[in-house]
Amino acid sequence: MSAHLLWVTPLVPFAVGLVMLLVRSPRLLAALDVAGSLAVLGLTLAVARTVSRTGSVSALGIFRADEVAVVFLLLIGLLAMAVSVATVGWMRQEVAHGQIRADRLRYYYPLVQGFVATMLITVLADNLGILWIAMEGTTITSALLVGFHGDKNGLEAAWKYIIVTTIGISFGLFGTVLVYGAAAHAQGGVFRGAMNWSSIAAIAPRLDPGIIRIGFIFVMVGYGTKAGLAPLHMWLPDAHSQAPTPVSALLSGALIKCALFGIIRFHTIARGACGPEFSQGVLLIFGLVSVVVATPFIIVQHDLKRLLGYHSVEHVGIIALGLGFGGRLGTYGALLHAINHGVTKALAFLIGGDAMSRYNTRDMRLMKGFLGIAPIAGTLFLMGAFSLAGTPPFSIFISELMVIRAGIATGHFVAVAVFLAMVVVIFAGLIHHVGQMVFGTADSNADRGREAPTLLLATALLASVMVLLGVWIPPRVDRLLTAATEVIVG
Amino acid sequence: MGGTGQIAKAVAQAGLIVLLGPLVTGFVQKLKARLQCRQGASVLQPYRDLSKLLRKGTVQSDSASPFFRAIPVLVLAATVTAAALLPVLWAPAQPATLPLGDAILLIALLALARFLLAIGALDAGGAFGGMGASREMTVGLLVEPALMLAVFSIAVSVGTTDVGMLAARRETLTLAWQAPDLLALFAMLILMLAETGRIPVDNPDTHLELTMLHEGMLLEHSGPGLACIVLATHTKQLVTLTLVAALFLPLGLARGTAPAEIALATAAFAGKVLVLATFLGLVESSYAKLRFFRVPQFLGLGLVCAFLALALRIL
Amino acid sequence: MTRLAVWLGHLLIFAAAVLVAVLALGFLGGSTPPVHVALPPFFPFVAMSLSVDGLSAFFLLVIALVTAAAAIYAPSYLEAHPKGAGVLTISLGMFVGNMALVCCAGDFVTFLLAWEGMTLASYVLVVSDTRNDDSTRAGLLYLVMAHAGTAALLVVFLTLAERAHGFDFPALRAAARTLDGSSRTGLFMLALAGFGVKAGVVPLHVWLPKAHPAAPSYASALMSGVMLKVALYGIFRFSFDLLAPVSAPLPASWGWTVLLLGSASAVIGVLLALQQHDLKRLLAFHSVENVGIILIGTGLAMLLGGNRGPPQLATLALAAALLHTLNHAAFKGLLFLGAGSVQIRSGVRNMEELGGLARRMPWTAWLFLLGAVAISALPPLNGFVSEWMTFQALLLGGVRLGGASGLLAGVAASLLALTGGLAATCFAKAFGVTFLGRPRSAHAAHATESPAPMITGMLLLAGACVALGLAPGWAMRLLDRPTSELLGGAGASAVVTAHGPLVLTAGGSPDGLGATSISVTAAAALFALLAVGAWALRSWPRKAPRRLAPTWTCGMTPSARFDYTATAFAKPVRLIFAALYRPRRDIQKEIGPSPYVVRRLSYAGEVVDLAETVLYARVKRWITASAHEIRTYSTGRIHGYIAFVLATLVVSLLLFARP
Amino acid sequence: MSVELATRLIDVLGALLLFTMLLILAAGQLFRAIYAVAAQAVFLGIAGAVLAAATGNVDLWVIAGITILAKAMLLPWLLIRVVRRLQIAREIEPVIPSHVTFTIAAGIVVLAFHLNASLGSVRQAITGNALPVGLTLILIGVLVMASRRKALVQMVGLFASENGIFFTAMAISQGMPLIIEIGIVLDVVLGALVMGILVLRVRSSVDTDIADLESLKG
Repeated sequence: MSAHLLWVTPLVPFAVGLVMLLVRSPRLLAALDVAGSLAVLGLTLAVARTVSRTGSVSALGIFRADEVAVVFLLLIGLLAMAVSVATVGWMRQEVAHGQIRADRLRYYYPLVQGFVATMLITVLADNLGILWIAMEGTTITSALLVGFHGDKNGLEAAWKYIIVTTIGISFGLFGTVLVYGAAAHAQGGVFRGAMNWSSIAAIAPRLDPGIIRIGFIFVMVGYGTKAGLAPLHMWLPDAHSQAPTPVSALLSGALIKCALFGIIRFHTIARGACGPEFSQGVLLIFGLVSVVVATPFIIVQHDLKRLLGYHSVEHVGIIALGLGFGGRLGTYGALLHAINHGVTKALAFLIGGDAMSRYNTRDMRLMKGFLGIAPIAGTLFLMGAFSLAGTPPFSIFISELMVIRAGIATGHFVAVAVFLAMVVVIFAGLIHHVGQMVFGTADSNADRGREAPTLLLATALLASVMVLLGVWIPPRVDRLLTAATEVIVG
Repeated sequence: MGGTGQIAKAVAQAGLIVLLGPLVTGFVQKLKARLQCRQGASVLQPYRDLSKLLRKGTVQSDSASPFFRAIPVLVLAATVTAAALLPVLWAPAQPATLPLGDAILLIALLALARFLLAIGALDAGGAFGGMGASREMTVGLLVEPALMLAVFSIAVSVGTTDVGMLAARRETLTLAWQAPDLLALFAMLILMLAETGRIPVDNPDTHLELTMLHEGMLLEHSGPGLACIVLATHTKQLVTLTLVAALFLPLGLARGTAPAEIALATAAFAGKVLVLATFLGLVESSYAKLRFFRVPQFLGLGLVCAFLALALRIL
Repeated sequence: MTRLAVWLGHLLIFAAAVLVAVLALGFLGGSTPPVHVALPPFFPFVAMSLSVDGLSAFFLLVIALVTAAAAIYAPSYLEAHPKGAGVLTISLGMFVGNMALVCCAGDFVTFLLAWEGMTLASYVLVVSDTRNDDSTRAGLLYLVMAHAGTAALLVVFLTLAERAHGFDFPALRAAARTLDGSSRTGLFMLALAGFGVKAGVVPLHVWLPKAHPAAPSYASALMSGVMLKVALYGIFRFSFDLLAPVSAPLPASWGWTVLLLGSASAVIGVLLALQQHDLKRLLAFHSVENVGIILIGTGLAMLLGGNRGPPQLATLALAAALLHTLNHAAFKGLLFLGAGSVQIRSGVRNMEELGGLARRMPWTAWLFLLGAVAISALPPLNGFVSEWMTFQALLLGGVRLGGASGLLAGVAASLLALTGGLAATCFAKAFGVTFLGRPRSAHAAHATESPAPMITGMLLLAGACVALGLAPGWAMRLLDRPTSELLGGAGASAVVTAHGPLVLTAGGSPDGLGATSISVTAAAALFALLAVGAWALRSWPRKAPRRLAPTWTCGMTPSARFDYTATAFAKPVRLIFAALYRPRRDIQKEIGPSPYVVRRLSYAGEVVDLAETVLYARVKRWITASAHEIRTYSTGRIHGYIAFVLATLVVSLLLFARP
Repeated sequence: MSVELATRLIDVLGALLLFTMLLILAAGQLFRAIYAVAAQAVFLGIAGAVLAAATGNVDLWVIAGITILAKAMLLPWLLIRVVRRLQIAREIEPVIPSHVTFTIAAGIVVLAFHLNASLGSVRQAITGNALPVGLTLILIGVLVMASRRKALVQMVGLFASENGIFFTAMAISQGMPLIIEIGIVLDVVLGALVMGILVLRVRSSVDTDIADLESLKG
């Protein structure tokens, strides 16, 4: 039974999406959406429980759930749920403001469900080919969502997104092919499941290091493009800023992490084949570059969603840094940071979207006194901003602390120094922008309507997770992360 | 020697300074008059002025706060307390059992008096009080550090800032004068002029509003209040002279209470004060008052000398 | 409803403060061993704990003192300033609690979390007036600099933690033992920078005069009076305890740095304070000065400690620093509360618009005057005592050290003397212009005395100022444990009040000859007697009448326009130190038909904080400019995007493909 | 068919693929590029067939068939339809001058073979020069996308570089599992569809080429 969960989990949103195609009424669509994502969350929790009981599970020879997968699975489930709850209120607002025609909702919701489903497959796939197919699937579904508004900018963003990430993905495929070839060669011929990560990782030490190097570089660049590592990130602020807000939340919170998941899988193989230095070195460079490149764009950014997009680039960089510093601590920190950033960034995007539709602008200089017109959301947003900036008692501080500690432990003092400097500058920029937006007095034409309860519910949930992980890491989570670290570091 | 004895001596010396303060002023005025080929008033004139002021009634500014009346009293008290810290006739043989204070406290007390005076000047409102206060405080903030440094440069050589001990110790050292002492003395003489509010820093005789420093602050005081402040001024002048004397000419200080000793000490004290007062008079009648914004340069010289003295001592 | 909650909250804080004060006093008085409490594990990799020793207890006392006063004062202050009273109450509690936690932390994670919590809570207090852009900007600057400081601390802690394989202070101490000299000094400098930001050490002080005034006055009192001290606690903890070498004096470079920074902060702080018209800003700058004074003592203790000089000299210096810490908390708290009353009752903070308040708010006025005398280091109040000790330590230490270090001590002494004079001038101006003369605006003319609770809060601190000034022996006993913990040897009271509780003694003079002793108590008594006598003389029964008359203004009818303004009062100093102030003035003159008939004359002038203009403004400009520059490289063309991907691939293939 | 023969044939086909790639790179006209990429797909299919014959792997026959169907017929047809719908000028304007492009391409070829040379025994796992050729195809395909203005040319480049991947994938130990191949092809087709939709929508809403939009920056 428990093994079947693995293919049921992605099947549910697919089914829901298909059903939605037949539905007209917006209310019913919303209800289905929430129900579907609740089911997903439940299923992911079930999978997590199974894995925590019986270790890794696999099904149909192509699906497999180990602790690493569970970490990302839980993140996706949580975000899908929160986002779909928030969507209810948001969608009402959008339709009211005429941003979205009501009759197009029946394309929107199924696409989101499909998007979620593909992401689930990505993290549940054992077969690297399936992993790749699902990843490309996320690109296709989300590209349609990015361009959903159908205005010029939206289409431009969608085009850039699909083209650049498809190139990246094709690199990823090539890398996969090479690794597969190496594995097949090492075992002397093809065999069932030769493309499964579990079997390849098992024989990693026997793989030919030369070809694995090339393969890993291709995967790194390829999936790195999808993950938004600099300098492959340029599509990211465009896409994340143009997508409908809930989708931006999913893109930034979950999709990026899926790409990282892909990288992590190959990272493990590369560790086995060519020793830790190689892949860690690559990850370190990419991480550092991302943090450094993101900084200037953050401090001079005025478009709220672009700001958050560039900020995602920085945080992906931090995760890569954590993996690059390596060691149990660094990896643990990276995984924790993936969760923290996902939760916090989704929170920021959801409230940011609310603010944007309240002021009817994306320019933070024009949004003044958000705290005044939406006290609760404003407070949550401020908390989110502080968390993103890495101040305690919020979760991101803890994971950044671990990453830095790992860096110092492994003697990467220069990297740590650069990183800290950038963090301080980014802190300045971020808090400056957010302060501009939150404090002060709102001008008259801002929408002072009461805050949508569903939005508050969803964001409050995320905020509570954010704060909880900031002051206390529950033993279950700790066990999970430790086990995942073991899987990665081996 | 018991603590009570010391206190008694201290009070006695303070009383002596308070009593002789006006006389010194009188002497300087007389000297100036002579140098200007005038007859001049008697040396006792200051006493007469004081008694007259004490008998007069009071005219107080209607915009002043109740605190205004207390100021002259506090100023006088602070100055006299400072006087009590000086060795006039006696130099203590060993550390006191109930010590009163040292040079730092002395300077601080003088600063307190100046601070209160400035407050009082601002209290009445009106431009002259403010101007006087501002300028007096500015001079003060330049004089104070220099004064302290000069004292320190002496103190470090003997390891105490207690003026009495300093005097006694230096007397026993039979004035082993070195370069630092000369520098310090030079600084001290400059500062003395400023601290006693005399030309070239200030002019005690003028009452032309724009040139007043110290006098400007007294404009609104009258009658007994003014008397207290004037007395305080006299006292402060003599305190400054005595401090210089104690630091640089610690001669003939009495140890015990034998009449002969005391007589000798008194004579020595009179001699020292006479010398310094004459210096004041001579400078005052041979120099012109500096523009206020030239004063900092003048005092800066003192500051530099004092600092050099200290530096040389330490190195 | 909210009102009740606010009152209850503050009462709670007050009770807690009193409790902590009592416990701390008991601890400092007694000889109980340090307390160590393990906290439940919150995070993997970490075990958290609290531990209280003499130093912690002393700083807890400092915190408790001001907190108690602020807690009495705050509620009625908030009634006049109703916005977000609830939030303010909560954040006040968080703020104070976190400060206490920092002083009690037994490991670096607890320390860091409390440290950042303190920052955030105070930030909330600073930006509590969310409508005000200035306070928002001040809050931003504050946060950014605090964050940078924390980053520095983080590196120090983590580097130690790596060697220690643990986070609790004993482990870190043990790890620090194994450091070599250069890296030890490097870590110390980092820590000094990290704490220096919070302590407002020049040139890291720029945020302080902006942020402190922005908070509600009682919060400013806590920030200026206490939060800076928490940073100093960090410096003490690191220099004398955590990073100290096992059996050698602290490196001379540490003492030098601290002494120099202290002197610079003292002079520059007071010089800048002198030119402020905003009462609270002025007080904030004075905090920079006083931190400087404390650091002078600390640096000297570093130089003298560890048998470089006689032990009692080091103890004297450290005792001076610690005592001044307590004193400054008392009088700066008092002054800020006074300024708060002025602000809340009159509605303005700019002295130029005040004046004549002494007759309308007598209590506030006299208490403020007391604080002014204390902060100007004038006898017989507490400011003088600690500054006297500092002077003695500098003097005797200078002789004992000789050479360059001695000279440095001499320089510090002269700068300290200068600071005293400047401070007196500054407060003559502050008090005179604010409370005396005639009211210069309707605000001042209609101000009324503040309610009893606020006065009570001030009275508490005023009492502390007097007591600490007149009964030094009692204060010294509080310093026994900290001093002997940090320096070993006899405690402060054994050195400073060797000749009885009422006598201050500076021992350890070079040739062992008799030390200097003074008794502020006796001097004060004499002063009081003389004052009584003089008063008798002044108000001798005489027939001559006493009458009121307008102030003399050359015959014109006096008005507030005749009063000396703060700007005018500070002008001589502005001219003397023009090189530092870079003063700017522009005078607009409207002349009538003839050039000799001036219709209107308007004067505007300002002085700059060199650190701000030279350092920070440039850095900020540079960063923003380069950011804009870089931004121009991202043309939105997709071909560029693709090219970047291709280039990245090729480059990383070239870089990494071959082992 | 013997393995050596297959290897030689694969090398020949690789050369042909490279040649078509260069044709695409040099193409001055949209249709030429499209036909070239179609031809490339045909060669790819033939390569699949050769390998199938050499190894007797049934899956490879299927894969070859699918390749020819999808990549040599469906996608070009799609592209041509879009071009007709758009009614745009058929010239291909370069973003960077073509001689620069060619130099870069040459560099890429060198790099690919150099990397291949650096590999060890694992080279036997891949038939003939499939690896360097595939690498070259991929990179030059991306180069086309980066250096040509029209959106459709970018799609062509994308397909070309994917052909490279397929070529290598087939040559590696007789192809990947069938379902994977099918899934991949499916994705490629879907992706192409979405791109086509986007291009058309932009054309219909704002009358310009989607690849020329550059309002989002910084």
